[in-house]
Amino acid sequence: MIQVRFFASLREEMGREGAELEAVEASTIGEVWEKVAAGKERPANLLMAKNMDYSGPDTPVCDGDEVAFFPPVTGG
Amino acid sequence: MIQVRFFASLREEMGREGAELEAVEASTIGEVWEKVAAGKERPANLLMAKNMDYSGPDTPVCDGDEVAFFPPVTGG
Amino acid sequence: MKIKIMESPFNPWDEMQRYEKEVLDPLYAGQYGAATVFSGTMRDFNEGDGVTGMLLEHYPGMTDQYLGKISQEAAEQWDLLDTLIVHRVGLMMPNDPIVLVAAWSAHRGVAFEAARYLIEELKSRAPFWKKEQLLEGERWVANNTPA
Amino acid sequence: MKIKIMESPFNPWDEMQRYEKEVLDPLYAGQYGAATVFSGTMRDFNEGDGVTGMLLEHYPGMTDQYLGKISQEAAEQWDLLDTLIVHRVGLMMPNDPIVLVAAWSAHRGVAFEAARYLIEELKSRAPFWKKEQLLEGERWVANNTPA
Repeated sequence: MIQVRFFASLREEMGREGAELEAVEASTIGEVWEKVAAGKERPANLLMAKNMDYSGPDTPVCDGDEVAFFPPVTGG
Repeated sequence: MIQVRFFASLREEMGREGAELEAVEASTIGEVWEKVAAGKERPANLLMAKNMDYSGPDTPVCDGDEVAFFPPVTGG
Repeated sequence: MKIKIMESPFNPWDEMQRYEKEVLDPLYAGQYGAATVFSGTMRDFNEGDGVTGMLLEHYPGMTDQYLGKISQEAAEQWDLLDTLIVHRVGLMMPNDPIVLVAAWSAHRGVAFEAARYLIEELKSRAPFWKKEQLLEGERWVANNTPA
Repeated sequence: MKIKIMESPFNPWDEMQRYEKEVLDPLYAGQYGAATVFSGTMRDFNEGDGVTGMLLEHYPGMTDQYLGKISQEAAEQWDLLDTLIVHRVGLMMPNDPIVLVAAWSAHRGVAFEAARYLIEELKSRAPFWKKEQLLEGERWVANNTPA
């Protein structure tokens, strides 16, 4: 399984905190987005993380990974 | 009268905290130094203040002024 | 090198005092000539609107990891004795402290540069998000302002 | 804008807490998004020698005047809400706080630049002098180190 998480405004737009995918359904982070986004285009400023490290859409994913999508960070 | 003050290492070298001059004895800070320094050459890095404002050797002095001589500052 | 994520209000100066007493002094008393600290506080006004409250969301785990990374990067770039980062999460009120970063060193130039690095990197990389509560409605803060 | 010359030990974080509570909060609660603080502490080692104590001499009157000037210059150069400078004088021990400078602003860049200005100008212009007590004898510090 791949655990997918959404944060902040993206979580609200998606209407859910995350999703689960079978590992065979996606081989990159970009493909994970396509599976879970229900047709929503990937925002230009969307940030992506694999296992809590910033990553890009071409980063490969495999069984057991946690993939997160979120808007620009605004802490501090 | 002109009040003269020495601080820090200069005070120790001079062996006193200051001096008093009659206003007629000196018309600039440089001349004040010559009167009170007992022949000691003015150190290149000596700092001078008139009435608690940094000044130079050519600054005029008059009756009632306070003139101070001191080494480079080392606070903070 | 310490990272603290706080779910309730904190006072930055209490944090500094406690950290120096409990961590710095036993290890480095007489060695840390310089500490530079940045404290960020919630304002009641942003982009022309009054702000009555703020929800600070984060990505638990990734937050700690990135604050640790940033602290580690600072320790590699500068000759530091220690660093401290404290960040609030959850619901907060105007004038509540949001963030504290501190860098201790033997010399002041290094302490200033490292503290500045910590706050700039935190703001651009650590996964926190602010949602402002306005007099009418609420909104997500879209972007951090440049320094 | 406050200047304090302290003849006995002070704790920089107590000073910050008290000043924010008594001065900043009544005037500016919710407005000061950013505070940058520099705290300088006496080290027990300098130029290769152990230092067991230090006498901090100053020029009373001129000290206050120059710390006031420097604070005023910072207020004219940057958009600040307030500044605080605290400086110890007299006989002190290793690990005693020597100096605190703080700048409050709505924005962090300004707070960092102003705090840096305060400490650099203080070190180059305020009439303080340090005499170190060594294991054997004592010596005047000749020059402040560049930042």
